[in-house]
Amino acid sequence: MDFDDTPEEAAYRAKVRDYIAAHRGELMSVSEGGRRAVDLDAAKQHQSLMYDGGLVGVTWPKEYGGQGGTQMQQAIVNQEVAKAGLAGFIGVIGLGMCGPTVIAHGSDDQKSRYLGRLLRGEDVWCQLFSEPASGSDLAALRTKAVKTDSGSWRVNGQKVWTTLAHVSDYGILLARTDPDVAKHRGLTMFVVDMHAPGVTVRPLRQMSGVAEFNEVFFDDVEIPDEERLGEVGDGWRVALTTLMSERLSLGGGGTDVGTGLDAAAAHVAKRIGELPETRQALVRQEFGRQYAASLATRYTGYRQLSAISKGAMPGPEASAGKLAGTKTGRALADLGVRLLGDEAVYAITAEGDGRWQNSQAGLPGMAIAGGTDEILRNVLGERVLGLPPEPRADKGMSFNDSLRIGASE
Amino acid sequence: MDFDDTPEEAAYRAKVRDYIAAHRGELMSVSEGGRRAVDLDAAKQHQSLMYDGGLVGVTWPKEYGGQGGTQMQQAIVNQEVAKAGLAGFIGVIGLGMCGPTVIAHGSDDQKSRYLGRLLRGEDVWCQLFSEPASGSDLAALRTKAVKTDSGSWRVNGQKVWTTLAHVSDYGILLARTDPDVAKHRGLTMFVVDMHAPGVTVRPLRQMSGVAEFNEVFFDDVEIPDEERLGEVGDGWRVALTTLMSERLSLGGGGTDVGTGLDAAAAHVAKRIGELPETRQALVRQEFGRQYAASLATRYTGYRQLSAISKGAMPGPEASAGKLAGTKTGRALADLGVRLLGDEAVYAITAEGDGRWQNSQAGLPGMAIAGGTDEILRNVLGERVLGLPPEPRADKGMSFNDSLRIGASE
Amino acid sequence: MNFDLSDEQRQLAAAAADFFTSAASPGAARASLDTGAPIEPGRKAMADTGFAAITIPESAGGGGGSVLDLAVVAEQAGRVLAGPSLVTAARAAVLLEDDADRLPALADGSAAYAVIEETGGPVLDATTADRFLALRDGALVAGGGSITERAPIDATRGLADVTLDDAEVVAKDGVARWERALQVGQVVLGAEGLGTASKALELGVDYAKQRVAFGRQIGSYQAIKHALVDAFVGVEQLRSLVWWAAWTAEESPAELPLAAAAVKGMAAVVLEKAAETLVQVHGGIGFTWEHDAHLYWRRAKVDRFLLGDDVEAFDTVARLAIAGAAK
Amino acid sequence: MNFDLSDEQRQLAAAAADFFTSAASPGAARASLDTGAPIEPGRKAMADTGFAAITIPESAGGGGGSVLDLAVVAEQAGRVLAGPSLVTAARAAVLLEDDADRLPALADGSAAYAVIEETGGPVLDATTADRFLALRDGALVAGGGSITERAPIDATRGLADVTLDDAEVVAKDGVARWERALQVGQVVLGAEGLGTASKALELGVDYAKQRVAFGRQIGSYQAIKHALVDAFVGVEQLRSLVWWAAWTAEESPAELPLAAAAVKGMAAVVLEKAAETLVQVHGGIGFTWEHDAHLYWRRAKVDRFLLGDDVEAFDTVARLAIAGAAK
Repeated sequence: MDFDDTPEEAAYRAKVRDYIAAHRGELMSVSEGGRRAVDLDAAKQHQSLMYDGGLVGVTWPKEYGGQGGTQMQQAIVNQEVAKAGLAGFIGVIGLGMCGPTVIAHGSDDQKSRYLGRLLRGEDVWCQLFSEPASGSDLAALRTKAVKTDSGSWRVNGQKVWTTLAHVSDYGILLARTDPDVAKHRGLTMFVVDMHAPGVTVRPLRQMSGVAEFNEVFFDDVEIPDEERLGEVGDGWRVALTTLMSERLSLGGGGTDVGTGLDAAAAHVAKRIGELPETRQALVRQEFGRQYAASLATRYTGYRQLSAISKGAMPGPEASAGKLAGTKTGRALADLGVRLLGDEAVYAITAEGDGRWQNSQAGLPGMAIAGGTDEILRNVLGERVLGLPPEPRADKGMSFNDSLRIGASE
Repeated sequence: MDFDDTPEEAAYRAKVRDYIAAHRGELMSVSEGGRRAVDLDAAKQHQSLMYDGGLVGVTWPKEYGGQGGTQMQQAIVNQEVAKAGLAGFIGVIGLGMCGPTVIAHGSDDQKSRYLGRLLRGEDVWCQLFSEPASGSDLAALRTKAVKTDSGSWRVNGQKVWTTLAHVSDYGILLARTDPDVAKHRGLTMFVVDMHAPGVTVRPLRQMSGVAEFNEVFFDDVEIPDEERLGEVGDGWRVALTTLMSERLSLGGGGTDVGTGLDAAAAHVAKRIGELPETRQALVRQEFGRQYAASLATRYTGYRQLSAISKGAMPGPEASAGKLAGTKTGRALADLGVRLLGDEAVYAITAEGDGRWQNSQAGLPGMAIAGGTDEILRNVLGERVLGLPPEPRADKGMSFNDSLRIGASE
Repeated sequence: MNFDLSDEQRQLAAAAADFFTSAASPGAARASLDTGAPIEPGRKAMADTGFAAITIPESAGGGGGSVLDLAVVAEQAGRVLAGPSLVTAARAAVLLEDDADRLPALADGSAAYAVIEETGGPVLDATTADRFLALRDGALVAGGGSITERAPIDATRGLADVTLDDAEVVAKDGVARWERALQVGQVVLGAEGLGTASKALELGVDYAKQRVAFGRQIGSYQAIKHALVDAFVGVEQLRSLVWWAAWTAEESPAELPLAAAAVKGMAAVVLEKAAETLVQVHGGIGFTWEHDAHLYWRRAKVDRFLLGDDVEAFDTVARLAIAGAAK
Repeated sequence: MNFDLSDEQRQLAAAAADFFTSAASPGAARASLDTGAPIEPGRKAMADTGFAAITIPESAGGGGGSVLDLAVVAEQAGRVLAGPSLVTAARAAVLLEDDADRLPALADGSAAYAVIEETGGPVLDATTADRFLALRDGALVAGGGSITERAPIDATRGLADVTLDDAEVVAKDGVARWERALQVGQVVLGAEGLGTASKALELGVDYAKQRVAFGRQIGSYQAIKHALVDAFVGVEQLRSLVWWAAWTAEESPAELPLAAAAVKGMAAVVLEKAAETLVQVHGGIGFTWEHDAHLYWRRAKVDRFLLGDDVEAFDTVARLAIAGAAK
């Protein structure tokens, strides 16, 4: 057991580090990338420069412009990018989800038109799956694609929680092409031009006040049949590729949820002295519990990384890390807010610090986005512990029939 | 709003108190009644004497030997019995559950033979419902009653968690008389003579080491058809009478679960000074939370009592009190154990006190007996909040068919 | 025993519900947060209806009612996130109880008071106040103040930093009254919290009956159902405690300090749980600005720190219970 | 990075599993509790297999292994509630590490040690010990002792009150070694707890797959499923912490104090949760003397207080983390 790189990993890490150091001045920092209104051109240039260094599409096959590297190399790149304080990629959704889906299911024509531009950051992509009426139950989505006489598809409906839609050039769109079969069977995947007539993007403000997501409306949007991804009716299987790629791109690794453990420790260290002795004991008790839990999450992530470095695929176990991380992240945010004392009822402290309040307002979303806590517990219970699934009331029902459930309310 | 008796209640209470005071020397105290091996004759005499004072069967109709009184009068009797430190009745199950079932569903012959002796404590009764394979799902019970050529019933099977079975003369027995119809429809209720050949009672030791319950085995036990309670196949409806009576006999009222709030406060007051200041703060924080929660449970019980005194029937809301009471009872037991310091790892302290350890070992059972926490939450969710029920996998299935579920495991 | 509201109190609750549902709403709370729109229903309407003056004697122009009467109204105010808080009204009524000049002005709304905490810090309803009450060296004082507004988490609470100017002495020995005012305030805060939690629970239950996932209404899933039940149990527990504590204010004052602390702590915990459950049950939609869920959540996150926090309240409960047991 | 057990460690775990499942069991734990039967596998078998001497250098007759090696074995011991504890073996091995006479006797099992806590109180494995180690005025001492047996909650822990007789000084300045021995002991205690919790979880999962209620296996209900998942998440979190903490003992000693405290606290919490879930999932049957569930529950209720309690451990974690951050 050790926490060191193998010689190969160390050599790769050195190469990555050197490239970043050599181009540090031209690359975008995390604070620039974190601004609400990102400079789109700068973000694209940042990704392009990283691509030139072989730091984008690390695990993608070489034939599509990738590096043909390992998951561990990708993890090393992620670590070095974080260490250097570099911004993430504007192509994050494209690289992690859309691209791999095009590689697995796209036509040769689609691959050649899209993948290179996607890697170099020339096009930004988004993923159009979730809908207002289908969150956890993704396959219940209602956006319709109807085949026209000319052979193209006409799309109507609404998507929601779409990251980056407001700056995207393309999206992968899951739509219902047959409502008369069971809900999983009537879906088809498309590549949609986000600049096409009838596509409207509206930023979606969250409870924290920030708009990280968008709603996307489709009004008679025309998609050529050549932009279909996979067969008609095969959309659910195609979507599973996307979701599996998402899990790979997240990949575990024990990163902190929320404001981060070190920031929390620094905050406690700074503030605890202001409290009476007895109150300090209460703070230490809570902080000690969360600190231990955070370490446990971190080292559980390292176990996953080690497994990945031996060639394992990240499995549903990774959900355990999200569950545990969300829980401690929330508890640390709460502790952080409480330590503000009188300032805890304002959104920003007198010193201008709103990190803990923002974290408090943002973390309930962590227990919802990317699989609610409840869904993750089902997944772990059924796929890891082997417990029997819930009975499905809509089993064997056509999508149209299933719409009647609950309609009597 | 007030916490005082009405003039009528006060007069009744005075009468009860006077009778208890006048006979205090002849009545059994709670410590005598609480011994593991109860003196059965003394317990029966205690009940008989209380009956003579009109303090047994308070709400039972006069025609069956009861007092024709109100639920509030019953609550007053309960309070005065507790205040005087008197033992409960050996006939507790008979009075609370079996008797009301005989009143509602018994023949005239059964009523005249059983009810008077039951009230006076001459016969002890038990309730034979739960089985090893049917706990929460009571209607799934397997004990069989088969009609013989002579018209009587032959019973085979096993019951479990039977309070007082080892000293009982009679029991009400729920058995399956038709396995080919849906599980709720094939049940029939009987009065069984606990001294009949083929009835075997075995004490059931709990994790605390104490045996409060019994297992009861039926091997070809013969029951005359005259001892049927209600119609053949109507046992589920009869059982619901019993369970409703149980709820009435528990009746809420805000009594503490576990060792009791005052005992907990006294224990904390005695021990807390031994701890360092910072540790005292942690104890106070936990104790304060549980103390407030216990008061809330107590006053929620008073709200229910007030409703009962106005003629309301205790509804499923009473389950909220059990849920909350069990939770704080457990937390207070845990606090009690922790305050023992070094002694907390032994079953009895050097001073000979094992209350907190016993409470710790007994309270997990509170979250299971009389409806698990999970079942109570379902009941509250569905019957009070009006949330939709779980889908039932065995809906419309015959009992025999439903036995196959899970059998493939 | 009759531990229940009277018919008059039920009528009062109904009247309060009518008023508050028409005069305030989560939508108004959102607008306050978003654009700085005035808090609804606002001081004037609260004074005009007489709800803010329930506990002021009739001789001074008030309602001559009990703390329990006020609690019943406060619950209705809490359901729609109304402001300013009846907590402020209740505290000021105690603090000015023998002040023949100031009390009528409080009752008719011509003076808009807020109360500065003994330990300083944010002042509840400061943004709508023009007079402030404070404890200075054991004396109760009143005066004007300078307000520093700050970015709110929940705008309906009208919190701001306040510096007291030109204070006059209202009562030389004000400590006992100050304590009682704080305790009555904690009870009324608990009553508002009861209303907020209770409404949050109802919204969660309603959604769980409508929303379908995997072919079933989500309220049929135990994860959702049991979370809502736990919130329900908390709300009912809190209701009992609020009624009892409000009752002690006039009928059993020796119990008020413990009862008020118990309500303060329990309300913080129950409301926070109910609001978090509301957000979680709604999934993604509950996490949007346009949905009301976060407004209940904001109220919960702020209220827990008002008039002392839950940790302090439970410490007080324990200290008093231990002192009682040691006797 | 290779944060995983080695092949040798996996083989060691398999060998330990073979031994412990044949030499100990919850049934033996029940018999100890019920009739005072000897704790299984007992000192002799633990010494004969060499498992108790893993961390003693080969030169003194031990296995020359690491704390992580011992942790891997301790997990298997914990699964079947074996006794005496490897915690005692691990602590004694550190305390006697440079004692040329006593260490070989510890290794071959000819001396049966237990460790008296600095603050006094119940001594782990005292009922099977004939020699005791203690810290007296900063010196490490060894000697015989008088044992007072007491009614156990979990008989396998061999707890008793001990008065030290005839103590000889082993090391004059024993404080640093004492601390390290305690920390190593906490790690091994956590490893045993990991095994116990992990087995409790498996028993709960197995039952949830078999037991049918209302026409469905109870493991299909979210209330049961999610409780088991939470126990599973806890077990996996604890496993990572145990491995890391054990690794620090030799590879990163500066991190050991924090890591050991984190394991101690986390093991207490995770094991208690897993054992309570085991009882609750089983319903009535889990609450009977004959079922194994309560034996896991008893271990959990006792272990949380050994080598300091969870509250003390988390306080230590916080103090060390705050000190680290303040640098």
